[in-house]
Amino acid sequence: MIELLVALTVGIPILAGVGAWFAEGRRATQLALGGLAIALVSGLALAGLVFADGPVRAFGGLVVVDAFGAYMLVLVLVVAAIAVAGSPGHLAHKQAADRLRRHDAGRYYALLLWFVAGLAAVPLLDNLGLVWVGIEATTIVSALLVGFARTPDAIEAAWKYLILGSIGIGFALLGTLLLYASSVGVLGETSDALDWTRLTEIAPRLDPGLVRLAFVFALAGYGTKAGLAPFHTWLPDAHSQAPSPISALLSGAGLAVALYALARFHLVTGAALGPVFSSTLLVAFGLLSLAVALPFIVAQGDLKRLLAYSSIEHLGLATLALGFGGQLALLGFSLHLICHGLTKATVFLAAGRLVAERGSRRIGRLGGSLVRSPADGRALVVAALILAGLPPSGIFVAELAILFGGVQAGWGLAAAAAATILALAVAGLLFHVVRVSVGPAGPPAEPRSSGGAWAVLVALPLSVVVIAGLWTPSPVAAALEQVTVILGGGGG
Amino acid sequence: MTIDPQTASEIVDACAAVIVVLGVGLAATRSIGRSIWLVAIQSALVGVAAVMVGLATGAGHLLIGGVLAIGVKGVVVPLVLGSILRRSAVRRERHPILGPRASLIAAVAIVFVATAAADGASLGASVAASHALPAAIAEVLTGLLIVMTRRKALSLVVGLLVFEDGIALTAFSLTYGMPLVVELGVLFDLLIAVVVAWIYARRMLDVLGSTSTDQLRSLRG
Amino acid sequence: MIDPSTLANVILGLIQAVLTLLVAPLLLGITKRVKARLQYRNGPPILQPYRDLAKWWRKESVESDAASALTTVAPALVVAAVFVATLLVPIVGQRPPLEGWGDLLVVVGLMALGRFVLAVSALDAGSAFGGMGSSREVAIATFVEPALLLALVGAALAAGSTDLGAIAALGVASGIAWYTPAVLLAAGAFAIVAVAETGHEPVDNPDTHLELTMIHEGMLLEASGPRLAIFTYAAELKLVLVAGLFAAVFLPVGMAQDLMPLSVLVAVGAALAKLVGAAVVLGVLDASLAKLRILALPGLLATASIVAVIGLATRLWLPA
Amino acid sequence: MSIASAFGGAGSGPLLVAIAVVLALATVAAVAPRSRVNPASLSLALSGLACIGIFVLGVIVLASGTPVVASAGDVLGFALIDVRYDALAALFLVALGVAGAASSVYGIGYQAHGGAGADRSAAAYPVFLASLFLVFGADDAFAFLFAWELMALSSALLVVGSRPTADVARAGYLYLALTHLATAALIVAFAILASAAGATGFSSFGPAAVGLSSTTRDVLFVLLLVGFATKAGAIPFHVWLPRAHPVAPSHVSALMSGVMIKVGIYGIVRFGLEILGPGPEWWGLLVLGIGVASAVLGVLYALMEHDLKRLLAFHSIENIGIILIGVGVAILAVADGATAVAGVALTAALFHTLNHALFKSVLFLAAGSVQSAVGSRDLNVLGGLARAMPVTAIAFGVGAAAISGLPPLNGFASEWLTFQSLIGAGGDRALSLVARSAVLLAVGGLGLTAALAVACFVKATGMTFLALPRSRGAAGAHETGRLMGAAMASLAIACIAVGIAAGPVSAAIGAVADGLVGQGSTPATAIGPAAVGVPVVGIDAVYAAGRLAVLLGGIAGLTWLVAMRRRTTRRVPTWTTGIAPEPAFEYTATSYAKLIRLYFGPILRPAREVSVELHPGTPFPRTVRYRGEVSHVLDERLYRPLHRGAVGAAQLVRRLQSGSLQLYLAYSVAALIGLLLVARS
Repeated sequence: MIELLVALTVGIPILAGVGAWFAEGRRATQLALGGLAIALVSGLALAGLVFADGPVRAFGGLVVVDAFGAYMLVLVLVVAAIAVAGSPGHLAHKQAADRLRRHDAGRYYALLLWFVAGLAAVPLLDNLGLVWVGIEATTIVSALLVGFARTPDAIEAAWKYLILGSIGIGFALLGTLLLYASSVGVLGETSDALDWTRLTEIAPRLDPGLVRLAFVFALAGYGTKAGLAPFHTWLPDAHSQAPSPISALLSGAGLAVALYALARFHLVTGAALGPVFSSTLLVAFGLLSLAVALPFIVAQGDLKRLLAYSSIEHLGLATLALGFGGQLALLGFSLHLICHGLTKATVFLAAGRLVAERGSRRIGRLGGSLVRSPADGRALVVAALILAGLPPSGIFVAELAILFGGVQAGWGLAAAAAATILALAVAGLLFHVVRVSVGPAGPPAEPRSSGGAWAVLVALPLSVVVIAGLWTPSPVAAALEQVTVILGGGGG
Repeated sequence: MTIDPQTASEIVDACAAVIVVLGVGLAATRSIGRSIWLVAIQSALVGVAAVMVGLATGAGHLLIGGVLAIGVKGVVVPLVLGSILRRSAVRRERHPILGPRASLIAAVAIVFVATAAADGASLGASVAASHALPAAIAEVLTGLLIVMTRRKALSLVVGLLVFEDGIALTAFSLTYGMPLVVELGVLFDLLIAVVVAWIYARRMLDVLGSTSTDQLRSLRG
Repeated sequence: MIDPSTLANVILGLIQAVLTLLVAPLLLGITKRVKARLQYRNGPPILQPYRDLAKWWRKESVESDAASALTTVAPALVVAAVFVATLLVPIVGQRPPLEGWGDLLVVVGLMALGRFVLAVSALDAGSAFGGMGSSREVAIATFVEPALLLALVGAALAAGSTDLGAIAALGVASGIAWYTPAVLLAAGAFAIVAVAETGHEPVDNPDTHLELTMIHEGMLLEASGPRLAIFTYAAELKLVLVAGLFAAVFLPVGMAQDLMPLSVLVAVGAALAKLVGAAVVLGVLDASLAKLRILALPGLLATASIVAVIGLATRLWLPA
Repeated sequence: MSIASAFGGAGSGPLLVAIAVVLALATVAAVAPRSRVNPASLSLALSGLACIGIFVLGVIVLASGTPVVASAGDVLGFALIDVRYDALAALFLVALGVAGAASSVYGIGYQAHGGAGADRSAAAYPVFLASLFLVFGADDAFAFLFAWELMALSSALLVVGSRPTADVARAGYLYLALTHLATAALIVAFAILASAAGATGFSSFGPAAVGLSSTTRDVLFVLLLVGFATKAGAIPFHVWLPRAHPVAPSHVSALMSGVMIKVGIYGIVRFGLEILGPGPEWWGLLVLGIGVASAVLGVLYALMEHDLKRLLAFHSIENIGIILIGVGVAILAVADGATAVAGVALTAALFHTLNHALFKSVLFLAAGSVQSAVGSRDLNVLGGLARAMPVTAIAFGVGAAAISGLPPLNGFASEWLTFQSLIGAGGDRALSLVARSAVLLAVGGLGLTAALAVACFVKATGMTFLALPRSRGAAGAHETGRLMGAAMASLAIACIAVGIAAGPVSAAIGAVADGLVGQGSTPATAIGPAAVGVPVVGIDAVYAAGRLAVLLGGIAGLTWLVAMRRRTTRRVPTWTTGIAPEPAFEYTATSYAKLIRLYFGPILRPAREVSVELHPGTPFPRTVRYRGEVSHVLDERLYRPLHRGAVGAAQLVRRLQSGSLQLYLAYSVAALIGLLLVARS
């Protein structure tokens, strides 16, 4: 049963991708939607099982899914669903602008599906080495997607993403190696010496020196993928140049998955050395990311880059929460990550449509969008207000929980600094959003049919986030509880 | 045939020594073509070391991994890179950020730093820390040095490969390699990475007309 | 049978009310007469103000066709505010006629009420002079009111009460000891602002109708007939109010506490003497001082505030 | 927790539910499709109904003395709605109820009259009311911040409206951004208290706060003060207020000025005084200083305005200042254990809060009527409206007299109490000499404020309603709608009534205040014939508002009868030295304030430029243009440089993202080396 679900969740997208690669136009679209639908259903079912009756193992321990993994799986698949659902519109516009070659649609969907498969696989794997392989694979596939537009800027972004990503991920490999070395010292060269399940068990016996080094390298490596400053330099380029659905997936899920891997290292390290070492580093880099993102948000001229830096800010906050630890902050973390994923994916889609309609991504030329293209303008404003952490929204609750939890966990100053930076960032973000929505109007928009499907696609995730700020159904609450328990080191 | 671990580690050390020398050469040369073949040999040597150790310890996964490594990194990758080189007009690193002499000095310095670092590295008694570790660290650093000081896309890829070799060597020096699945995965990823790099290098040639990363500075702020 | 002290207060209050209402125009006459004499003129007869009032009262009322209903009601409001204020000040008796209805803050408030109504109604006709007078009045008041309050608060702190009856009583009781540095400085400050409040030199010239100089008269320019009469009477009454206030706080002598004929006579005499004295002093000032440039006034009036503050400081910081 | 289970014991539970339901309905109604009945009107009517309910609730709580408790909504185990309406909250509920009801009724006529808010953005109005309703009762940090932020968001939406101009959008943005910054301070403060208490409930904060170190308490006080003073619009945190309030629809402006900024006062009293309890003297001195500065500067800047609603907005700053003076004295006195004085001071503050809600609402509503009748808020094009719009004129006049602190209206009563508390504190030996000196200086400041307020409202009233109309629009104006008139009239009457009933009202408030400052059961303050005294260091003055009002009215009426009845009154053109009178002869708002502008030049630093254009070849001027403006010191010396500096710095930092791949790698490697050093050490 579990095997089947796992196979469907990861395998179907891969196969559908293969199919899409050779298909064209509508068929590719259908394959993509169909494949993802299956993956989504089976993935949610799997997650449901895990949340209902605890961790599951499959394929002889190759796959182990605990609550945290299931949570990540859900996050990835839901965001992926938004991205895929937003793709046809995107491609249609490219088609209209006739910037699309014969096979492009098929290739696009194929890569997208493989990207999703990679992201979905990572939280299912037990072996940290394979986790690394999965993340590296997503890096490479997404690198192809980032440069999909073939414009000079797109190529530049993709190239930087590829090089910086590979180097960063290389560091992560070194980290994995060091961890392996330390566990080999305890277990001998067994195949499960890199399984985080085993590692958490034997953590106290691991060589502290090696574990420290391992975590440091993992922080640098997965930190690069998660867009932690100062390893974030590729992110604004890639996220702003990629096709909007890809930006949505990268920002909404890609970063989160990298953070997931880092979190696993954090848990092992914490179990081995006690919480102080890794927590302190996480807090430090979370704060640094917040601080670095701020000026780029305040003085930003490019809408999609603005959103990218907002992602850096929010991932910084999530990392901060991870470092804070403690029931409250972790609860905030688990709520924040998924709410941010949903919102950011939606806002990237809206921004993409806006940019396509107005023919520019310069904030100065997007003015008056509320009038020029109301549907997308409204979506952008609402999503921005949510990202700003204004109620009612899950992000508002999550931020409060994180900040309160931080102070509770004894990180008073860090929390205070974070609160200030967040508020300033909101000031910056809203400033630009006001310019875009009601600022002096730029060039006229090509009116674009925003059908009911689009309305639903925008309204659904946003309303989910809003409701998350008003009421948490008890099963959801229970699920988040389990996640926090795991992140609290209470069990893996 | 069987070799006792002692000899195995000696072999690894020998390979490591050669690899270090090649690394210095890589840092110094300005000809991209030459650097491609140098890195190919280097990668192959890592593979050879793996095979030898595999024979020594009788660990099958090392044999397979090593052979594949020789095949992929020693043969396929150089061919791919070569094909781009043939397309591109410029085949020398004209104005590297760090001149050849300077990089030579830097490379040598790196070796010493690496040695010192490896001695100081508190890797614990758990690992039979062989002399390959300094070499590994040196290669990692050399790779970074190349990527940071070259302008041509190909040179960057070469640097990346050196970096990868360094990591692979680290794997040997710490623990005789990693579990097979991981090894294979790493190799596979590396291969795809190079292919993607190849794709983008081609696009650069098509769209920008050269593989120099100097034009890639329009995305700022 | 109501208790005698209340009865005494009621009767003394009635006496004060009648006295103030009767004597108000006289004071203006005295001031003008003194001023004229000092300028070697005959000047108008002392009772001239009464005649003026009677004359205006008989005239028909002429209003601007731009004016609203406010013009009609304003005079009544102003005079009511000022008169009620006088009833809160002990002038004849030692306790104010309306004891317990309001303290010195209420007196200041009622003055402000009168000023507000007068200044607004001056804008009603839309004449430039009205606006000028009105704007000057309120501008100067911004310096008068703080000084007034600070001065009175100085006395209130000395007496431990803002109730004028209590202040006066304490003043009478403590005799010469009443005049601590604090109280003296407060008196000085009050004296300065009193001139401004009553519209005499060097702040305002009650006799001029030159638009460059006039303040109070400017506001009355559009008033005629009975309205002019009432406004003028209110102004005269205000002099009584200010003088009485000064006397009650800083010169509490000879005030009656009971209905003994002698003490009542003394009280009335004392009250008259104080009021007339004030009128004379103002006359002397009118004659001897030139009007200050309107931009120079803040200097003078701020001095009052500073003096008052120094008074408070001496109270706080000097060993009692 | 379910809503049903929420009202254990509390008798007023059903009322609470009713209010919530009605407000919800109002929100829905606003977004409902346009049917026979205009959705916006329906929504506003429902909102008004809810406000009446809120008023009743407040009165019930005050009368019964038993708090009303409720909680609902559950996110991650935090109750988003967790309210406890005690006496203090009830006072603000009363203000909210009255101002809200009037504003809602007014709003119906206003938006029917073509005013703003006649579209979907009207949905924010009930939400705004609901958030105000919640924030006053919130009994839990999360619930409070939820209501607080919802209040900021909804009011910002109301300010911006659905089709904003660039300036309006900027105003709304500035407001939202600044209030959010202030919220950060609150979050940190609450977090500290919560972690000390181990719970987020306010009930647990008080005990926890006692145990904290004095440094922590100081930090907490400053954080809370910054957060709440910003919402209150006190100087120097006021920049958003004069921009946001004027551009909102007038019934919203009334609520924002009348009630919303009072949330700041509520917070300072609730947290600075009740929860933190007695602190060092400088807390009180700080608040007192802010109060005096806000009062004086606020009214000065108001005098310099000739935009009617901006003028009123600056007066909100002034009145917040007056309120803060009271609060400051209260904190000061509590610090030194002089609870009697503290009681008077706090009573004064709370009383003035209520009064300001009344007269500022009526003023804003009247200003709105003027705007929709004339089509402009510029005093220099208004004038002569008194005869065209009598109701508006009288309502505005009453409001003006009240806000100028003239007896016997409500404004005077609370200012009288404020003076009493100042004098009382100045004479109280329990306070340090420094404190007493500061307090006595504040007397001068308050006096100056009162005088300036008189000047400003003589100007505002005169320029708007008297003399000849200065524009065609003003000449053609006529009274706006019955509903609007009714709303204004009722508020004006309320001002008079509260002024006359100052005795009982202040006694009721005094009971609450004394409870907060720990003064004994006997109300420290009772003014009016009933009580013989204000036991503030023996100041046994009594202010009999009612009797004085009757006497004043009687004498005035009598005089009027005698003087004016059956008189022949001739109406002639105003005498303007012989020529036909024109509006051009009248004093303008600018010229009226000129003398004060010159007197206070050092503070206002006025700049004027006169450009004369001559008839060609003659010395005779064809046009003379005059431009005069005063500079707002804090805007120019503090905020503008701050903003410029921040953006400049950001621009500099952006250079780091230079586009050079090699440089980026250098960042990563440097960071990694740093990490390795950390790991090694």
